[in-house]
Amino acid sequence: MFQKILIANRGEIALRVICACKELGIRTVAVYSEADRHSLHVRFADEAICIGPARSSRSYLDIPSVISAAEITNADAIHPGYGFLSENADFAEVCDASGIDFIGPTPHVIREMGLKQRARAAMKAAGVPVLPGSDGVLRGPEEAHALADHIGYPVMLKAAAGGGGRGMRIVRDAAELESNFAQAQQEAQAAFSSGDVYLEKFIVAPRHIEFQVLADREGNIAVLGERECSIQRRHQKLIEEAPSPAVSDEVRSRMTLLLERAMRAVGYTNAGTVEFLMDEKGELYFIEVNARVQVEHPVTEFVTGVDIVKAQIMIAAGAPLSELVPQPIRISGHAIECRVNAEHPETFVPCPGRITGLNLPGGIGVRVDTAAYTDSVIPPYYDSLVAKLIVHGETRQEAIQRMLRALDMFVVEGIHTTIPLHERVVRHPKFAAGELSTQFLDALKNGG
Amino acid sequence: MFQKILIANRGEIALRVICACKELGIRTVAVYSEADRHSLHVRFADEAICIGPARSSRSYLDIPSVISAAEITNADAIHPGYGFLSENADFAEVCDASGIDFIGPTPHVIREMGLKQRARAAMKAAGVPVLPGSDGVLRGPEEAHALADHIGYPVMLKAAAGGGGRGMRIVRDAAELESNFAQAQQEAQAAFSSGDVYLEKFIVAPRHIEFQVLADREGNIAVLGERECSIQRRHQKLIEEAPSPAVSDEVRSRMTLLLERAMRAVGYTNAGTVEFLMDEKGELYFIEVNARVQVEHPVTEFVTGVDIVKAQIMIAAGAPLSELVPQPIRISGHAIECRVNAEHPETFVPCPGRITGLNLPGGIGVRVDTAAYTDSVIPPYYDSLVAKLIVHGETRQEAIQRMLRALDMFVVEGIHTTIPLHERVVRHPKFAAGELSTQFLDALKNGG
Amino acid sequence: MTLDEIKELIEVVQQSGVAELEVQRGENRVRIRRSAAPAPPEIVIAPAAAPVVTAAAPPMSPSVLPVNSATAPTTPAAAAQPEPENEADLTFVKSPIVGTYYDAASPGAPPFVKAGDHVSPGQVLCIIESMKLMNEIESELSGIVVRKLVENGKPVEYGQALFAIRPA
Amino acid sequence: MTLDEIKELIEVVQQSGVAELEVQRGENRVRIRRSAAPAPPEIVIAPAAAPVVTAAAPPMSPSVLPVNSATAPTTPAAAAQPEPENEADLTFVKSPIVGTYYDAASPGAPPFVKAGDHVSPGQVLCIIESMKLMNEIESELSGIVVRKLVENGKPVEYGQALFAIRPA
Repeated sequence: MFQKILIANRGEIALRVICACKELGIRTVAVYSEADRHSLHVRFADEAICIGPARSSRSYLDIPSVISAAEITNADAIHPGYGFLSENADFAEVCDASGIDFIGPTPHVIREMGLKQRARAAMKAAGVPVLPGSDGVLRGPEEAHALADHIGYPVMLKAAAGGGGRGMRIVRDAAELESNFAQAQQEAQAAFSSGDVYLEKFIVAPRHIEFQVLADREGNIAVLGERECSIQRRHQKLIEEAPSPAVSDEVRSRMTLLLERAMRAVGYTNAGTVEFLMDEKGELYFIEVNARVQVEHPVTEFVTGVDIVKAQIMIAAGAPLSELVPQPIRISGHAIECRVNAEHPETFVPCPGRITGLNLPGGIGVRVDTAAYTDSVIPPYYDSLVAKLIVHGETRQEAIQRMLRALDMFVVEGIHTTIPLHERVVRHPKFAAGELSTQFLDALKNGG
Repeated sequence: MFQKILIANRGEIALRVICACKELGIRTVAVYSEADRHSLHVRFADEAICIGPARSSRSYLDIPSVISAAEITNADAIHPGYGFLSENADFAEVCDASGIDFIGPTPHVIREMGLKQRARAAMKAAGVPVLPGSDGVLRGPEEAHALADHIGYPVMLKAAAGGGGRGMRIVRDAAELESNFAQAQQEAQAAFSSGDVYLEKFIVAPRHIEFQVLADREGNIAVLGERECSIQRRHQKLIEEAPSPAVSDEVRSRMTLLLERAMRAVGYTNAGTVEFLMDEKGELYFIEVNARVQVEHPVTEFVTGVDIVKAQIMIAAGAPLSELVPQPIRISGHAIECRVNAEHPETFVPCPGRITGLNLPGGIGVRVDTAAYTDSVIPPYYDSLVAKLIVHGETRQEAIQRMLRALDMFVVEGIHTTIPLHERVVRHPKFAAGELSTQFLDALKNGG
Repeated sequence: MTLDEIKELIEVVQQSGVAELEVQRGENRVRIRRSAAPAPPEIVIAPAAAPVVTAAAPPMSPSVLPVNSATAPTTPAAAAQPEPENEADLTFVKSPIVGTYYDAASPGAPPFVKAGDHVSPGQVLCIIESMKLMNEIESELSGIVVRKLVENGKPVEYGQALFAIRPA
Repeated sequence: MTLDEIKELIEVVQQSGVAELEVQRGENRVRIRRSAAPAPPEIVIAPAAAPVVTAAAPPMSPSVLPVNSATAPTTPAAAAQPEPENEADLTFVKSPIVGTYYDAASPGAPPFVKAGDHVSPGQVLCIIESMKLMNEIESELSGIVVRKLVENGKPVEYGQALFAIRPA
């Protein structure tokens, strides 16, 4: 078992890992930038090392600083959290080279999953449904034309090395194809220094469904059910829930079998999430694998009772899955998460600053993951997440009622937050009816 | 269903009821004394009425003020919480007379359960094991002598109308009996204006085990398993858990059947708790019924998934139990509660004052019920409860580890709290081993 | 520098008993000098005169915390808030109980007192009904009724200001 | 400068009994007047320099929050705290990276600099090893080394003070 773990992250996820370590009796090392000197992860870790200035490229993303911090504190493992270095295969390699256990998949798997086309091919090979599209990089506009005609419009052009919306272009008909192809290539080149683009069927109003996977080093795979994360703004998830109102037990068990086979085939280890789009007919299409713990992992923890972060650590330490998850996995009740961001609820303009007053909701069925406290400061340098508010109810309806009362009792003074937006969404009849899609928020904005 | 509920209480339990009402879509009225003007229950209720000065005899205990507040706000029901007027049969009667639903048992049942001997007789009649002792009030020292010889020493003398330790005397042998009898009578007279005393077998180091009951108005009874509350100081519970390490499934199901019969026999309705002592041999002996919601109800909510306060409201509104609790009731995982009081952890001297800094623990498996916030004041007029910290784990061991990390991350500045004591107890090998008794704390103090 | 920060600074000065505190933050500068004489108590008391339906005294930081819209007073609470102007020389008669306010002995009867009336100790000012009991509220001082603060038939809470009287 | 810091300053004034305390930090300036005996205001500035293993700057309110005993520095952090006396005229050379501090080119070799030495710009003061790389840290100014703040072979964090130099 590990003696000391360094947490290469900040904010609520750093605290989340500290909690898991404390419960496992493992000492912790926090790293922090000069902007985070007064952060709770610094306060509650056993040791804390300043690794650089506020700018993350020179602190949380600076591999030598993080590794040095691990070396001078004799940490024997590093938990990367999400974001920052969590899906950086090079970092995972340096950890190995430095004799430090990286808590996550192998560098090879991280790299493979990072290349969208490789991941897609691997899933397809294992029989996991993927979006109809080009098998790999397009050779040129002609190939795109032929393929689009075959699949049927609309189609989407995507950067092979990309993510986060950059290098993506929707093509509604053949006339638009040529120009969009050129633009997509340019954007891709600019953003990822690779002009490679591929083509996929475009689903107008899809649901976002993802499956949580845990895999040990003996090739045992557990699928902890799905999450629905359809409430998004520009590919940023705002509200997540488990189970999905759109996934039947039958679909869940079918996908579980498929994903067990697929993840074993790619040699996956530790925690990961397989993301899908669901079309109007309820068909699921693979989009990507996130080779790390997800922001929204708590909703799965709430309905399965499995501590995913503890499991990550135990798996990295060599524990078999059988000791970490019950078999069969039971999904009980319903969980919903709202990501409370320091943003204006209408304009989404980030609103960093000092929290002058704070009341966190509590009581039955409520979980809050946050690094905020009265007088804490949300710095402008990092993401704007203030807190994750997660609720559990025996039914989806109870979970919704509980979320509404928790949002009502969640007071943050001094900065704007997205709480009013969350209230608006969760109170919406379409949300109550489970009629979700990634277009939900736009429809809401347009008074839908 | 009720339109508006007045909460005749303060602090965390008032907030607890507000949460339940919000989730049920019922409007709330808070009542408060001048000392509680800045309390969260005032902030989060839909309406709030000042009913008197700080002294509870002139505010929270003043029946006319509470009833008037209900009348001027047109509340159609009153939830009494625990303490204050919660077990006051007269108050329940005035509510009825005023056409306001009292959320609790009938005045008759409250009165019966309040008379220890009546309650004892009722339980005995239903076949529930009771402590060997006098069937009712002792006629004099002679009867006491005969009975004590028959039962065997040590025995305890108790005030018939009493509670909370006053009028209680332990008698170790016949020589001590006479004098103690006289003293017990005097204390009883002074404390409860009735010198009636009775006699019971005295168990030196008992466990405190209690069973949570819900009963609807059709006579349906549900027993939601037990709680162990053996960690006490002078009859004040400090740490509670569910299930009890000392109660087997077999004992639990046997007691469940007995209590269903007994509570039906006494015509019990709404929520209640039946308290027992367990001797060294594991035998359970009835001590009393608490005809209200308990401070420690959250541990039962955590392991059964039943919202006890919501159930109280629904039952009072006429809902059948079948709609409120699953059948059969499943006990899953383990829950522990620590009562964080504003007291010096060594001397137990109350320490009211302003909370200058506060960090509530959160994250997986942690629930906090509190009315505290940064800059809030714990007034000297009421009980010293600051917060209830409740954790849930898949196993008792995980719950213990989780409680320790939560206590570690629970920061209260400006006042002393019992957090260090809780850490000491929960970290103790005997606690981990489940070797508990009401003498645990004294043994700890004496370096045990 | 927010109003709250300044308020807190003032509090700090008062509690600590320092003679003077000056704080400069870039552009902003605050200077607090402590005088022997305490601020007029009425200003402190004013917020205390809470409307029947209050939550007007929120936690965390009274001035900043958004007041839940659901807590809008159901009585003319604003009216119950004495205007600061002529605070100093006014005495407020407060309700000793929770109940319903009546300014006359019976419906249609003339009110016990009107604004401008002179009242003397022991004189009945109004009736507050609590649990079907009519409680007569008497004046404890001699003076002029400057303002009646509650409408006839409206609910009042404990400590709510009923009359503003200028002692005379 | 936060309210907590100001409160702290006032406490300091109270306890020390200084007549007046004025602290300037860049844009920010605090002045506290009272009336009693003297004590050095530098006390307040000291906490600025952080030890390698910190959490010495806790949240909520730096002055009150109990420092987790587990967070005891693993390096002689205390030593890294410059003595208040001759603060004002000293310049601190800080570590630009995280790593291990060496005050000589090789084990047994004489140290690059000793207390009392005069150093000039570009002169090597020490080596910090990070990921097997030896990074020479050079002086940026000309002056006298007043104090060496880290022991040979000890870990240092980013921004940690290594040398106290009096410009000359």
